[in-house]
Amino acid sequence: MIDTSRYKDDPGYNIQAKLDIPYDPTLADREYNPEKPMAGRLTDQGPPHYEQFFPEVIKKNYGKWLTHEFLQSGVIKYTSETGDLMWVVRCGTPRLITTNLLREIGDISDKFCEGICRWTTRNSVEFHVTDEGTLKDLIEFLNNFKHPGGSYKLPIGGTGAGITNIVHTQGWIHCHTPATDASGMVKSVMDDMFEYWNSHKLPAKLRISMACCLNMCGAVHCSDIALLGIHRKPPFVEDDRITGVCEIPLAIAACPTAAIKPAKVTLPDGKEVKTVRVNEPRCMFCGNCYTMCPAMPLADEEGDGVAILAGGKISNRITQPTFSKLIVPYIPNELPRFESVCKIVRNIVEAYEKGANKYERLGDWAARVGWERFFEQCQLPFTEKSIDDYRLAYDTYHTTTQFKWSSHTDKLMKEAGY
Amino acid sequence: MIDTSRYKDDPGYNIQAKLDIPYDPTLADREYNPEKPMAGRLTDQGPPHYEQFFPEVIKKNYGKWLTHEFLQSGVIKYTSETGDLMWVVRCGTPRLITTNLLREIGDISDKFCEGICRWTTRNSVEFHVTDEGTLKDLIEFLNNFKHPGGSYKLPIGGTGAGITNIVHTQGWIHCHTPATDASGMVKSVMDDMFEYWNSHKLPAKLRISMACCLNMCGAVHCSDIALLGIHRKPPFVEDDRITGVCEIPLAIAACPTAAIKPAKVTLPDGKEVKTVRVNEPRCMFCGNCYTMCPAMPLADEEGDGVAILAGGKISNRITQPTFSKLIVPYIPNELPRFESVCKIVRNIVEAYEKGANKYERLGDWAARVGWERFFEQCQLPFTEKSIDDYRLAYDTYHTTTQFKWSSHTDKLMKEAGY
Amino acid sequence: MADLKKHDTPMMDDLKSGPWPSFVDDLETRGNGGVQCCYDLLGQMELSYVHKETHWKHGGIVGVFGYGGGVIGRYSDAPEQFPTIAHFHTLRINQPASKFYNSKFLRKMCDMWDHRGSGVTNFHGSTGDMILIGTSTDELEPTFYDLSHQFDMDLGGSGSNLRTPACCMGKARCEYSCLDTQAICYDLTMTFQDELHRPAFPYKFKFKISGCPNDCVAAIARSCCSIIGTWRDNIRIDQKAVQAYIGGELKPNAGAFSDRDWGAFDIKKEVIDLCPTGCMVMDGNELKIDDRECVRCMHCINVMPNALRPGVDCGATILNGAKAPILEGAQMSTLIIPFIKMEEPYEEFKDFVDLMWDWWMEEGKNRERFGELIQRQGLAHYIIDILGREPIPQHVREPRSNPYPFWKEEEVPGGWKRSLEDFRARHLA
Amino acid sequence: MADLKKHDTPMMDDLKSGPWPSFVDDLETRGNGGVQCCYDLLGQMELSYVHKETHWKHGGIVGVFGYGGGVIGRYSDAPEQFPTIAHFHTLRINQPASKFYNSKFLRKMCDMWDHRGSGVTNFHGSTGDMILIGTSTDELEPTFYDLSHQFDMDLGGSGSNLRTPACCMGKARCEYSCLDTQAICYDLTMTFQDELHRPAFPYKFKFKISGCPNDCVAAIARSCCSIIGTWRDNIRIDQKAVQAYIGGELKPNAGAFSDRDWGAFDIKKEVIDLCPTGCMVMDGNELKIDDRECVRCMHCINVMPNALRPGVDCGATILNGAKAPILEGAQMSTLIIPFIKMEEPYEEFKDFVDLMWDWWMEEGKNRERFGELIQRQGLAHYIIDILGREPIPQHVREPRSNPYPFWKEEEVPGGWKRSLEDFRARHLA
Ligand code: SRM
Ligand code: SRM
Ligand code: SRM
Ligand code: SRM
Ligand code: SF4
Ligand code: SF4
Ligand code: SF4
Ligand code: SF4
Ligand code: SF4
Ligand code: SF4
Ligand code: SF4
Ligand code: SF4
Repeated sequence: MIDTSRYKDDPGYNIQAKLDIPYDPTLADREYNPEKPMAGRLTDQGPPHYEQFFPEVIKKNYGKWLTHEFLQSGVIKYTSETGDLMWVVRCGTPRLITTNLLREIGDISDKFCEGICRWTTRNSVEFHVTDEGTLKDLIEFLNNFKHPGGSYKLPIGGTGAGITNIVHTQGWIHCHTPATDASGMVKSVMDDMFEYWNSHKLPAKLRISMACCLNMCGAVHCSDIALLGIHRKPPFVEDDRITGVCEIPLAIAACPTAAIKPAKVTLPDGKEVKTVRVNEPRCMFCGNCYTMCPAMPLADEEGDGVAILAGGKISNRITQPTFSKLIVPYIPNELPRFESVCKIVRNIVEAYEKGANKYERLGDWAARVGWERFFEQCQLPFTEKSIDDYRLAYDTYHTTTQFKWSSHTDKLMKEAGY
Repeated sequence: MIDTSRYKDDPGYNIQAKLDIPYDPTLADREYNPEKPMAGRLTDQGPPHYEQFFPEVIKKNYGKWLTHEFLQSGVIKYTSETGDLMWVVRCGTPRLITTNLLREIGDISDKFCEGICRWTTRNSVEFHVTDEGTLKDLIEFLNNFKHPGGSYKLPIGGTGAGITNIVHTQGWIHCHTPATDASGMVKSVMDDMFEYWNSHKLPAKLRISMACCLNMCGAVHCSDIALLGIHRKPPFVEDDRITGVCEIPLAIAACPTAAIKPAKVTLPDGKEVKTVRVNEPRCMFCGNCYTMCPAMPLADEEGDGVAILAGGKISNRITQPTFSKLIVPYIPNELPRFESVCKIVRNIVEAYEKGANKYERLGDWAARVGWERFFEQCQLPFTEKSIDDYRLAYDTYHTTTQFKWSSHTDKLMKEAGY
Repeated sequence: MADLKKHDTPMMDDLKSGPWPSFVDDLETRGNGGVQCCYDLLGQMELSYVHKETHWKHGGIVGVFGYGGGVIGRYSDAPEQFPTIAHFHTLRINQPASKFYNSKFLRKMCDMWDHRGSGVTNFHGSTGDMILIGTSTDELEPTFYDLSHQFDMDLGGSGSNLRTPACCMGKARCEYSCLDTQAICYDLTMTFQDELHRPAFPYKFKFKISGCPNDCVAAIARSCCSIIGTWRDNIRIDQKAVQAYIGGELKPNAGAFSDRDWGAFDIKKEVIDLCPTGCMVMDGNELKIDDRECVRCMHCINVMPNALRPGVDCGATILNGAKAPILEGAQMSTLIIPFIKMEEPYEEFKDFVDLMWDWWMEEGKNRERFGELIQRQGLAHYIIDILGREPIPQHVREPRSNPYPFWKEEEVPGGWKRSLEDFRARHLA
Repeated sequence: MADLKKHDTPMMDDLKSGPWPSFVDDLETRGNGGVQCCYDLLGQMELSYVHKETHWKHGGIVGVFGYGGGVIGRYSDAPEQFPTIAHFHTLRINQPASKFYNSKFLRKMCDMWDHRGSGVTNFHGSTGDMILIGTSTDELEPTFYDLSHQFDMDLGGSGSNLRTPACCMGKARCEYSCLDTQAICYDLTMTFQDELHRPAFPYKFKFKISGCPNDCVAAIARSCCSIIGTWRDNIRIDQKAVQAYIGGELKPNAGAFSDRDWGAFDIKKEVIDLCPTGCMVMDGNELKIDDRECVRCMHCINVMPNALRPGVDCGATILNGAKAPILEGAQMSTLIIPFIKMEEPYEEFKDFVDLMWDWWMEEGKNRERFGELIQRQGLAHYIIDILGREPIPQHVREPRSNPYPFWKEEEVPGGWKRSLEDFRARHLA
């Protein structure tokens, strides 16, 4: 049992009492006075204390768990030192969910799990039960729990040597800088990868992540496979409103390649305004200027699309954490189903499934067989865009005579007439 | 037999005929007229053709060698497809040698080797013989061939899993930028390492290289152990002569850290001159300004000394070529015997001898056991100077939780009271 | 309900099929239930799919009184077509550590959000917050009022402040956890409420806490200050269980490889040979680990959880500086403190936090991430001059290969001032 | 002889003892023989040992008519104490490829150098030249005249020009050599005499040629253009010899480990497990290599030279850009051409050289090394736009991890000019 006496005076610790009182939709309207915002104001209360949401079995066995076992993909059995057992069922979600589904999750929790559920760090939902009968019922329930269109509402899976939920970002559902959509791409890729979601047949965990612009809110930079929205046209500059909406020095400072210079132009109406000009060949489309300045939009139907990076990882298991590497520089936004993205992901996953050793993460496999072999086996063309020319580029130069013959060298040698 | 018919018209191919004619010390004085330098001038003849210096057995077996075998350190037996055998005896030299020794080398070549010898890429001399009797005599001769002070003139060794001749540079014998001496340090270290020179007892080859300033003419940047002369005081600026002897813009451009700025000063005699000023805290003592500008000397008795780098390699064997890494930032110039340098080299070599696997180069050993262990086992203090803060620094940051406990962490934890 | 307007959304509709949960179905079902903004959201998404461009304007600055973060302003750039999402701000709500909830909470939150906003959410945002997507400016204060008064809850971070800390489930469920991840997360969140709500930093700052080096909250990739559990004594070994793995009674890696025939478990091939340091041997029937050589990578423990357990003398490794690519390229966190005890009230750790932040607030440029400051001013400078710690080899993957360290004047005997005359007395120019 | 002046050199004298050949003894013996400059050289060295500073002035520009390199000017800064070395220039003499000599040559060269200079030499300089250390300005032209007329020899490189190419001994003695290293070295040296003697480059440029990936001339570390032998067919295997190694009849690595007891040879441990690609197996008594997976690292061949030999379809791997640390840090050469046949007259290779140099002469800044230009303008740009070659994965250790590639306007449909009006028609500002 965990000792939470130390928290008992924390405001967040007693939220349960509050929760027992039904939501009062008129409270704020009655009590909150915009003229006196500080009246009765509560601030800096922080989040509720986590412990009060734990199932009893967790409270009792906190820090006492002995081991775990996957009964099937998405179903984990935990054993405690105390002899207690707990089963967890993990379900995928699209993360973008409405209160409709949230209420249903509440209902399921009530029905099977003392009312409790949790979300994982990759946006799966987990249900905890303490007996096998309930486990069976829960699984059966979830397997039949579907949307009108036929998709599972809460598909079981996502553990072990398979593909987990795709960490992703807002895309066109909510953000202002995306170069592609997030939710639609995730749906498309996960539909295609579903067989890996609910099975343990890969050589190791494979994490796909997705971010809709280079800000990388999905932090895709250390993922086995990273899907990344990219722009390919420099921002244009709205001379007629830039002074009003931007701090020009901030926009200039935002550019990593110093491509933005201050400028003065005369507008059609004769007014002289301060604005900026972009040295377009120096632009690498990061969008940081737009983040700082609404009058410099980059989004463009033809320019935007998806890049794929691969071979990153986070865990310290066997090998050290590694960055993902740019292997496909651009795929147009094919809507609604992102066919090429799906196809390439599949090629990579299948080549990995076939080629890697047990316990070997995707990037470790690529490093072991060599990137020449990786491109060959994933049937990906190699382009100059994968050759670094940014700050630390030199460290990716190939300063050895060690390389493998591959289709690439075959072709070169054939062309050279050897 | 190699086909050199293709070269027969090359000027350099027939040098033998010239060599038969004794040196004529008055020829140039007679024929060369400084007023008419082009008269009878021969230019762009290039080097003599190599083939004419080959021993007969090499001419015959060029490209036909089958295998080799080390009979002892410094003695290699070569076998050809043709059945021919050849023995090579390798001898150390200090590289800085006079015509006295060169003549003696010629004598030895005449006596034992059809007059022929060669130098290796690391400045050892090699003698080639074709029968075992001569081999025995040669070895005996060399073992007794000594300087008045007792040192060997041509010590046999330098092959296989041992320490070879130290590639080095000019130092105080001839250069203007050294921060230490080369010949004296090499002599001191090789005296101390002599047991490794003429034996095969290390886990792999161990290459020591030496360069007397950051220009690194010895290209020490990929050596198992690199000894490097370094300055530690910024250049001073001789205002009274800089304009005469330097192109100021070149000096400014030479500085990698942009520490040099143009300046104007008034000399004691009232004359205003253009000069430069050094932003001293930005200087990292590379000496490139002095290379461009004689009025900016860096050399200083107290500032100068030796840095040690380790763990580099060149061959592509098993692992890829690697840079040496800075492990000892500074040792004062201890003259004449560089005791601390010798001591540290010995510590490293002995730790390596003890710790490394067969075939494992020093840097591969350090990478395998971890650099924390390397410092511990070589009894070297770790200093902040080994932490990179130059251009590609980030790639040496330790972005993992994987590390070993070592004396360093023991100390920290003890201090923290754990 | 009468004036509900469903847009023609053929591409959205296509995203209903297939097994993976369809956000379209969810939104549409909610729309069908009479929530126009869900229809409008789908309509605008469809338009984005047609134009291949977002239809959200560049964010506006909105928020609640006295806070500098927690709300992301958002306006449609096609408000005439989609009036109910003309304003569509999100609120970031600070999640309970490791994200356990009960149904009471979920339902009351749904009641609130249905009333005050769109009923659309992200469970959860990438940083860890509960995200309520879509409400109008005038609902922001009432929502905050509801949250604070009816839930005792609070907003999470956005802007140049501390972001909502996050952690893995740790000891709640995981036998590997070397840290009380939730307790640390909660304590830091409570201690630094001011930093979380009132932007005083040069840019955003993130804490993440993982209980062990498996790093299930991606701390090393996504946090300016990564707190990762480790141990300094020995891996606990149950030799009988080792034999059970060898004998096949126990499934390797807890069954994580169950859907493929990898052949019988081979402890040599699967554990001993894969250990990155080679510090394990089978000595007869006994598995032996040379713990001094172990780098605590977790592999052997992951493969044989019933047989091996982390030690009991636990603490954290602290790493600094992870961030996304803009501007200088992505960074992972760099090892700074190899081992620190994380015991309440975490004073030693908080002293460190003070040093970290003081430096950054003093020296950091506008929009310079903490990791970028370390790079710009130098890792050694940070460790030694700012933190007052000793540099150790563990701070680097390998020592520098360039010969360009800086020397300070006081380190060099005689300093830097020299007499030109003396020099020239020794050396003719 | 009468006015010979020996200086008091206690520290130099200390460098006579010990087993390693003493340069002091050599110089002193020559001094004793009546050569004052050797005494003076030791005297000045002693003074440097006392002052811990060099006593050579910053180099002066001296040379021979019509050449821009080959001589390094050097003057003592204590000429009154050491008058015979007041001028002490060095000449770099282009060595014969792989540095075989005969005694006739050595003796005549000694005669010449004793007459024209100090009799002090470096056999050899780091670049590969024969270095004659120490003569006065007025002896330079006569020395050059002697060299060219009495030896048919020439100066090597210095300054911003091609430096003297160098190679390993290759097929002269080594069974591993995949290239006729000497022939290539000689041909390049002869072909590029003009570039070697008349500075027309932004900075120095070096060629080095190694016959195989053991790289005994350190090409990958020390040359702007590294030519390293390799093969593209299969490693030749003599299975009987493999058995002889296994059986202990043949010594591993040709006896290179003879002075220590490493135990009996274990082909698995010493060869198969150390192969970086794991592409070897023992299939019964037969050693099998999956040559497509081999990276030609030489290890197995080095260990069992009697059993394994490189293939017969040979050529070179070309790498570019090695250099010492100043300014941006040291570089190793980077793989550019994975395989090129090196057959006389090396036209394909020389076409490549032209492209390389044209670019550098066009774009290189003053004192910018070739490797620095590649870094500054980008490896891909060099490969594709300058060399007109296809980018292949072998060009990188690993693909870039930042998402910052440049796109050219022509690569993007519609180009970069866009209509702001159209954009704002779709998107309200
Ligand atoms: C639930 C969750 C923690 C949480 O607080 O929410 C979790 C739970 C577990 N992780 Fe994890 N990990 C979770 C995110 C992660 C992440 C973070 C991420 O992906 O963003 C990582 C780092 C991934 C990476 O390296 O790129 C992660 C790397 C691991 C590893 C190392 C795997 C590897 O081969 O490198 C293990 C060890 C293992 O799998 O044996 C592990 C092991 C485990 C165990 C076995 C721990 C335990 O004893 O319970 C849990 C079940 C594993 C499983 O699902 O196969 N967990 N785990 C997270 C589930 C996310 C999801 O819904 O998919
Ligand atoms: C004579 C020389 C070539 C020349 O043209 O002059 C030469 C000769 C041989 N080298 Fe070398 N190497 C020579 C410089 C080098 C260099 C260059 C250097 O050190 O500056 C290297 C790269 C060193 C590095 O990686 O840092 C070099 C790395 C090798 C290797 C790879 C060793 C390794 O473990 O990485 C081998 C293979 C071996 O030793 O089995 C090799 C093998 C050989 C063989 C066995 C080749 C043969 O079949 O004859 C020769 C005798 C080896 C020995 O001495 O143990 N040679 N060898 C050079 C002798 C220099 C000296 O006097 O010491
Ligand atoms: C909501 C969220 C994405 C999501 O779908 O989950 C998000 C959304 C935004 N992020 Fe983020 N970031 C979110 C987590 C992240 C993460 C991941 C993390 O925290 O683990 C990262 C990468 C890690 C890091 O901190 O570097 C991240 C890196 C960025 C950046 C780039 C920062 C940088 O230093 O390079 C920006 C740009 C900026 O700050 O101006 C950014 C900016 C933004 C803005 C505010 C857009 C902007 O340019 O101002 C996005 C608002 C979207 C919207 O309309 O709602 N967001 N952002 C995540 C926050 C949810 C939450 O609070 O839980
Ligand atoms: C003689 C020699 C050293 C030796 O003792 O062997 C040498 C001596 C000098 N080198 Fe060097 N370098 C010599 C091989 C090298 C090498 C090694 C190589 O070629 O394999 C390098 C490193 C590889 C490279 O090219 O980067 C080398 C990198 C430098 C540099 C730094 C170049 C750079 O890009 O960073 C300089 C500085 C400069 O060029 O101004 C330099 C400059 C010099 C100068 C001319 C001094 C100067 O600042 O002007 C030295 C004249 C010394 C003297 O008084 O005799 N020397 N120099 C070598 C030439 C002998 C020969 O021709 O055989
Ligand atoms: S990744 Fe970019 S587009 Fe996507 S949510 Fe983050 S800031 Fe917005
Ligand atoms: S997109 Fe990035 S690189 Fe291009 S101008 Fe804007 S800030 Fe600069
Ligand atoms: S390393 Fe420096 S000091 Fe030594 S010879 Fe080369 S340039 Fe001169
Ligand atoms: S020594 Fe180097 S860093 Fe210092 S001022 Fe001179 S050029 Fe600049
Ligand atoms: S990081 Fe470690 S302690 Fe936390 S959930 Fe993952 S495996 Fe368990
Ligand atoms: S935790 Fe990793 S390093 Fe330590 S013994 Fe296990 S496998 Fe080896
Ligand atoms: S580089 Fe290769 S071919 Fe040349 S000498 Fe060395 S081992 Fe022989
Ligand atoms: S040469 Fe190297 S890579 Fe090729 S088979 Fe031999 S050991 Fe393996």
